[in-house]
Amino acid sequence: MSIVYKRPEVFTDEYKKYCGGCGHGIINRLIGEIMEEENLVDKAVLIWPIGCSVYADKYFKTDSICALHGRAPAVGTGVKRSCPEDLVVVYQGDGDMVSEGMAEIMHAGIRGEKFTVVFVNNSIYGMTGGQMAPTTLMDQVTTTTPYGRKDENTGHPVNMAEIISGLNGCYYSERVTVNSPANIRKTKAAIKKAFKYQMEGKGLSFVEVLSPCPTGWKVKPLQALKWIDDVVTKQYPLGVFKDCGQEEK
Amino acid sequence: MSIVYKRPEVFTDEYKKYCGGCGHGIINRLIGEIMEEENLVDKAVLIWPIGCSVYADKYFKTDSICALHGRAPAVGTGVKRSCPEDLVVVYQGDGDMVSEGMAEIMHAGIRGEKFTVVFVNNSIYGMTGGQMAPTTLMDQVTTTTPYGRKDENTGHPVNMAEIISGLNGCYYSERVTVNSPANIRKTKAAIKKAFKYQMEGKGLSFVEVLSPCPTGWKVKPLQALKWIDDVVTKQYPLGVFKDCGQEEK
Amino acid sequence: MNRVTVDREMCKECEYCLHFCPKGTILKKSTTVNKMGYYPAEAVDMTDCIACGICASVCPEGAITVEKNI
Amino acid sequence: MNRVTVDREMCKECEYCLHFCPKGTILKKSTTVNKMGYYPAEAVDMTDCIACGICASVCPEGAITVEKNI
Amino acid sequence: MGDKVFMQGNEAFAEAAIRSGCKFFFGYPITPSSEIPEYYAKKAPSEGLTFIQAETEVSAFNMVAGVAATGKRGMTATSGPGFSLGCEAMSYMSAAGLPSVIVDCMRPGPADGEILGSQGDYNQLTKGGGHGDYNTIVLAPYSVQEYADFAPLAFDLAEKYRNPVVVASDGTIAKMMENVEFPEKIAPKGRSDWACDGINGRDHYNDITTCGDGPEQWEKYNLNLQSKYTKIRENEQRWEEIQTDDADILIVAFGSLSRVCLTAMRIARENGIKVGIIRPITLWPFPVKAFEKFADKDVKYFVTELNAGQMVNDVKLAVNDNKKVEFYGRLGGITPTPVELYKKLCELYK
Amino acid sequence: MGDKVFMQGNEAFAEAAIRSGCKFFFGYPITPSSEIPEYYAKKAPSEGLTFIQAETEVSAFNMVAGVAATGKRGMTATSGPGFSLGCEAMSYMSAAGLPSVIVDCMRPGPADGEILGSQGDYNQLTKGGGHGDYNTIVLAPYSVQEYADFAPLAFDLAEKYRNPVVVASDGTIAKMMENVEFPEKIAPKGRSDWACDGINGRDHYNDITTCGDGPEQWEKYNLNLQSKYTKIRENEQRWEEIQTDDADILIVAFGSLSRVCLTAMRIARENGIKVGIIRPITLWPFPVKAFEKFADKDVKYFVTELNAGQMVNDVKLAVNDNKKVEFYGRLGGITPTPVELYKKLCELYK
Amino acid sequence: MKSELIFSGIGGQGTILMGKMACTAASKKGYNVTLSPAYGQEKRGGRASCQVVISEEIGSPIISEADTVLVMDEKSLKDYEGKVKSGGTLVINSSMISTKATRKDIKVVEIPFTEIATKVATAKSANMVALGAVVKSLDIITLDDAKEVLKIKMKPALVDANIKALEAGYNFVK
Amino acid sequence: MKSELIFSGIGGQGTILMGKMACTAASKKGYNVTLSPAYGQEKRGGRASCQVVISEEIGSPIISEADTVLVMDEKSLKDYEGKVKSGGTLVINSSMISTKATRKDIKVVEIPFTEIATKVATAKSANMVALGAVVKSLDIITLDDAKEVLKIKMKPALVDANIKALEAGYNFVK
Ligand SMILES: Cc1ncc(C[n+]2csc(CCOP(=O)(O)OP(=O)(O)O)c2C)c(N)n1
Ligand SMILES: Cc1ncc(C[n+]2csc(CCOP(=O)(O)OP(=O)(O)O)c2C)c(N)n1
Ligand code: SF4
Ligand code: SF4
Ligand code: SF4
Ligand code: SF4
Repeated sequence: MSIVYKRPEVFTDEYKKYCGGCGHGIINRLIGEIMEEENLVDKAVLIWPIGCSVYADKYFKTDSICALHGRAPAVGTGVKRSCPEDLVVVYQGDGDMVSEGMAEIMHAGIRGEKFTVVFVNNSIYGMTGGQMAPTTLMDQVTTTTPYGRKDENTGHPVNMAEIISGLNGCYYSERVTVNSPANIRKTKAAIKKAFKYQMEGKGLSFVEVLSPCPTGWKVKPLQALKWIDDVVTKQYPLGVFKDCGQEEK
Repeated sequence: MSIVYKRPEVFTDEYKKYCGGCGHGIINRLIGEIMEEENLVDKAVLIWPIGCSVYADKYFKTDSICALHGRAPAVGTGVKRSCPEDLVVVYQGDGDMVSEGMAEIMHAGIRGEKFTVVFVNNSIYGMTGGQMAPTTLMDQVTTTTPYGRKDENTGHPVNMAEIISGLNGCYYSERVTVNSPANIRKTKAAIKKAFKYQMEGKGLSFVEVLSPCPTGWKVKPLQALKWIDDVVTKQYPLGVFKDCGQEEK
Repeated sequence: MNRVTVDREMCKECEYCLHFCPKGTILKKSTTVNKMGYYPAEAVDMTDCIACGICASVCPEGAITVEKNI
Repeated sequence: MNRVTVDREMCKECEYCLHFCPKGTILKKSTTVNKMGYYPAEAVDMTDCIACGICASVCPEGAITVEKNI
Repeated sequence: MGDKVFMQGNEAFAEAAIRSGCKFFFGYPITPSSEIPEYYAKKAPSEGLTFIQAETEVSAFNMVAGVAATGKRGMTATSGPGFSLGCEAMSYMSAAGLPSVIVDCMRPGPADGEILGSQGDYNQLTKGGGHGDYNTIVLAPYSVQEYADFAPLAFDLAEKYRNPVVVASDGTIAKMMENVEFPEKIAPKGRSDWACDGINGRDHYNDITTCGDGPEQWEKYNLNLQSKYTKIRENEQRWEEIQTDDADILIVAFGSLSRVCLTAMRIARENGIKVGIIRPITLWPFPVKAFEKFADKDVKYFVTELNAGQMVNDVKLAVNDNKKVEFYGRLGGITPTPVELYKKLCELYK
Repeated sequence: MGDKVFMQGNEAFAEAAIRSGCKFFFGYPITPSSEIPEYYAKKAPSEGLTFIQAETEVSAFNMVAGVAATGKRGMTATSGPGFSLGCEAMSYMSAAGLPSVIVDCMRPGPADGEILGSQGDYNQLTKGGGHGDYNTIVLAPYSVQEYADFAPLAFDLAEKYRNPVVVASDGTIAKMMENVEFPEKIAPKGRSDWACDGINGRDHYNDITTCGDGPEQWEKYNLNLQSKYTKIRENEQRWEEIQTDDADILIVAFGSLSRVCLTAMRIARENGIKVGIIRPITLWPFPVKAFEKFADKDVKYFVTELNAGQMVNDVKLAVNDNKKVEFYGRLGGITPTPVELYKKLCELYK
Repeated sequence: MKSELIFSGIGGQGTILMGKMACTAASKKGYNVTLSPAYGQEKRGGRASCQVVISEEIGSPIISEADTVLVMDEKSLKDYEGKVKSGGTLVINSSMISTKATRKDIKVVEIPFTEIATKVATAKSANMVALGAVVKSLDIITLDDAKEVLKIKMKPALVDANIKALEAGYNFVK
Repeated sequence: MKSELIFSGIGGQGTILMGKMACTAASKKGYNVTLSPAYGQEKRGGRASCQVVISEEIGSPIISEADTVLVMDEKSLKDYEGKVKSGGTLVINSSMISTKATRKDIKVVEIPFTEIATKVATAKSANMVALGAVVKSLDIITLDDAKEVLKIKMKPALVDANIKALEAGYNFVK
């Protein structure tokens, strides 16, 4: 007998507060799997944002810090500078990063902080009930864009993986998604690579994950996965925007 | 007899607190000249930042608001949304914009606020006595980089005109300097164009001006002008990064 | 024989496992709710299961265990 | 004749006008300080002045007035 | 006044604000305040409103400052964490004399904490979250109707004194649904002579700055602010007295909790204890006048708050005898029941 | 202790902080605090320090939170406008029990105001600039020596109680130069059992969070915080009494202004007026104990501050009789002279 | 006259909607009504409850003891059984709650909302069955009042089925 | 013994440096010394002054009335003439100040610092001329004390010229 898949040991028994079908669950799981596979549990400090993933500290048997809304990169800077040998994971939502925390993430990129950012882009504010994020798609309906996002008040969606890749301090930037088994595999590979770069002492490693928020989008989970293919990836192309590890070869 | 040059009427008699040779003086003067030439004095609301230009409200006979450090684009958003017919000028230093106000300027760009930003990049904090700015050049000595700016703690200089030009809401972005009569002429033309676009109701118009800060750089004014040519423009190339008005033609 | 086990109380009825299972006969939705009010997925027929692990790999809850050759 | 006038109390001794004046004989630094302790520029010899206005265009203080054909 | 509508506190406030001519809303979502921006977003096209979701609360407060600087009515709404981020701007708007309105839907802190009702921001709102000597008028509604009534009042006071006004509701008042009546829409007022909306024909230019020009100038500037605060303290103390005439015990409570006290008072009176209520309506200026007429009477004060004891110090200062004042608080988002308060009261005064 | 060095307040503080093992500084320049980051920048290579100029104060405070969360000593320094931006983080660090040190070099607000000495942030620092019920220990030095001494003390207190500690200097103390003696460098301490520095062999994992899990849990969490504050109130009140024994008038003043009071007191005594001084050293916890032994004596209190009257309320609460307390304040960055204070004193008590 | 009600369950079960309908019915009759909702931090599957106070004068939105408490899930029963006034009514959704109430001084009504709803309409109408059962325990609101409100608040297409559910709940209680 | 001094001028004139040197000299002799600087918001051309208190016990850094006041520019004279203690000394930089002092109850010393400095050294040493003049008015610090400090604080190459300036200032005052 062999076990093909078993819930990672690094998870606690805590019931997860995510909605059914939420991408956070998948991404959390991948992080757990990688930490376990790569023997990083002992070295990890996970930094969680304010957003739907704020309770994730309760899901992992690792050191965890919940940062204030938008400030995870600042807290991560403090942690990583203090413990340069640790695996510091700065986990952020799109409201958290692109709106409240724009200054923090830009400057983490500018300084080239040597931690990994896992950026969960679900193009909406999940936790607070479905308001617009800067990443919300044009014409997307949210509680603060009830007639769809329009140029006039809110401008256009912001492509963070591209912007961050343009900063000198960024070592690696890739956009992935978790809407199919194959894409989930690629997401895992991307996060794994980011962790590897971090443990090698490279600059900022940044993984943007397009993630379904069925509740915020007001659709069934499977429809959410499809919407990622049909609409979300059109604004946010998947791919590697920078990989200094690759270039070095 | 004809008058070739006379101090614009729009200036008050207030003694300017700028140091001798400071670029702010030149840029302030150009703004005054343009407002007068284009008949915009009556329509202008100038928004000043915290920085060496904070007292500029006293130099102009126009409506002026001094914003908090970094927040001029937010205040500008309030003003321009309230008075869309006015000429709203958001004047910022590099510490003000690129450090304290990174979120504000990025989002003004993202939303495409219809005001003009005059960004005075002197690669240092003038008012507070010469600390590093995110725009400080590599190896530049400041009071907080006493051994020169190094990659490790501070990363690389940030090229705002380029970054802003990459945002959808930006209509016009150009970088100029004021270190020679010819360059001063070009700066005036750039700001004039920005004002024109604004009065036409276009999106964000952004003019980055490389500006001498002899005091912060600890050199004589004339050396400061030369340093702009020799060093500063190497990091910050002059030129137009976006001009939707041009493209439209 | 292979075995897929779904933790009934963890499942939140997203149907990802059902949808992505290449076979389609193995997992089904339960007809009764769990404590949180969801109709959880359950493995009903292991005959065709190839233990590919896809169901587990898409499950946001980590609710699924897949064993091969038990 | 043209005329360049420097407002003595406004000038802060940056020397931009002196430096960029295409003629070089018109402006000089004063030998006495103004109220703020600067040695201001002053127009000493208008003979060669072509009233190009360059001195005024570079002055951060707006301290210079240039008049043509007075 | 029109018909009564059964409405949520936040939505009623937003509707009332729109009717009172507030055409600009800048805000960042946060529970329990988000229905206010959402209401503005929904009504924007039909009412000709400007609604902008700001990138941060820091920006939202400064955008409001910008609108206020032009003399127009603008506001933001947030909760504790956001208000903390806005503290610098509160200090700024106060110094600059900008008539803005800020809603703080209090939730239990510190930090992100919980999202239910709380009064833990009392000190922050009344003693200045921000730096320096400044004060903002703080209105604390206790019903959906009063919440809505405070929208026009807040703007009127803000403009009267050229000072920011905070409406301090909480998770309970914000989410509570009650019947409410609205006033008619008011006509927009003209330009303000002091505002920076471009000269546009005005015979002078205006300047809004908060940067001092030497300590003498800045002391004078501050003294002007202080004399404004003195005037506000004289004119704008607001409170409600409920059955205080014959009372042996005066409950002091504000906002959502004062509602609970109403019922607790009735229970006490049914049980023969003479209880009355002083309900501060303005938290700043604190209604010290409310306490004056009891100075010589032998009454006890029972202060209850949804915090660890904040307003109680203002009561002590007003009463000028700590021994007369007892405190009971609940934390974390728990609001005590009327019976709980009644029992506590019995316990303390027996 | 080594030799005396003639040094500026801020630099002396920075040197003392380095000697007390604070290896991390994150900060954003602002007058009159900037010499602290500049000193760290200068010493970074030789002392193995980490100095990062943060993008904003918001970030600086949160970076400090990050270092504190790993159990290491870290700090930031700012002035009023920056502290206001840090208010959310203050609330957060307090809730999270993070032992950080924050220097506030007070300058005259509100808004950007002036850059000289001031005590206008008293309320902000002691009543919580941020939201919710929390408290931070606040130490107010009155000399360069004491400023330097407070660096190790601040870290010790922060770690003892797992609570942020604020060192509240001002434009005067910060820029003032005096002779100062430093203690020897202390050896860095080991890992903290509660800290999040990676498990790295520890037998448990650690979790720092300030998000409530229902009001019951969050009330309990708050009650724990409150009992910590009670303990601090009991143990850590600090003050200095100067010639109080025979005094008819007690001046109450802290920080730079208490220095002026020393000379004013001497002038008064030369003129036959028995004046003493109570100098609060901890602004929070406020030294109420200092006032206890005077409760039955017929002394008057003369409170003077570089603000419009902030600490005076804490004095009134401690004294429990407003009529015994007089206040005199200067604003805008003006510090009164000793003679000015003496005259005021005569005027009030004649 | 005064009536205090608590509706408690999991988000999505319609507890707030029921509260709103009770309020609307009562306020049509001239009462002061106050509904205070409480949500957990989860979006779906989180706690959702509300307290409804119907009275002649303005008073506490927070209830010391409720006349009627409706519990839709296990946790609600645990949290709110103690909240029922002695002599009051506890209505239990037995479709999701297997635990038994322990108090003897109150009237306990167990109803399988989902089963009944499925029978007379669809499972979605379970909350209307519940509302019917609650209304039965009240003096202030009659079944007809509830029907009136339902007609106003619901899409016409849904009215009939939901009225059936309402009646079924009402009639289930003896 | 106690001595209170004020040095005031424009940024760049070395007022703070003079204060520091006075402090160093006095603290070498065991006194408590406190120097409180004050700057305007301008970088160059702004106000720069300092108050120096030399005393046996710790006390106010803020001076009610100074024993000696040095003013380097017009505005300083205006601001600080009133600050001189009756019987104290006001030292005026007559190179930059044409206005006359009005008080009669104090000793007024007018010295053209720049001119003297240019004569004995260079214009840069004007502040040492000033310091010399101030020292003359003090009991606590002697000319030799000042020279000692100058030797420690200055680059060796500059010492001689500045000592000459110091002496010139000292000797100018009668
Ligand atoms: C300073 C501050 N502002 C606002 C909030 C309210 N808030 C909590 S989570 C959140 C947004 C969450 O959206 P996102 O970051 O996209 O994460 P998601 O919930 O979608 O995973 C907001 C605005 C807060 N807690 N603190
Ligand atoms: C919130 C806040 N932080 C810091 C400061 C202090 N401060 C004033 S101006 C300034 C920087 C000025 O530099 P820059 O923006 O580049 O303008 P410059 O003076 O060079 O023109 C700083 C940090 C402040 N006033 N407010
Ligand atoms: S609201 Fe969206 S992001 Fe939040 S838990 Fe639910 S599905 Fe996930
Ligand atoms: S410090 Fe620099 S930027 Fe500021 S006024 Fe002087 S030269 Fe200009
Ligand atoms: S993927 Fe997981 S949560 Fe979703 S239905 Fe399957 S077992 Fe349930
Ligand atoms: S350019 Fe202007 S300020 Fe500079 S030296 Fe000439 S006149 Fe003086």
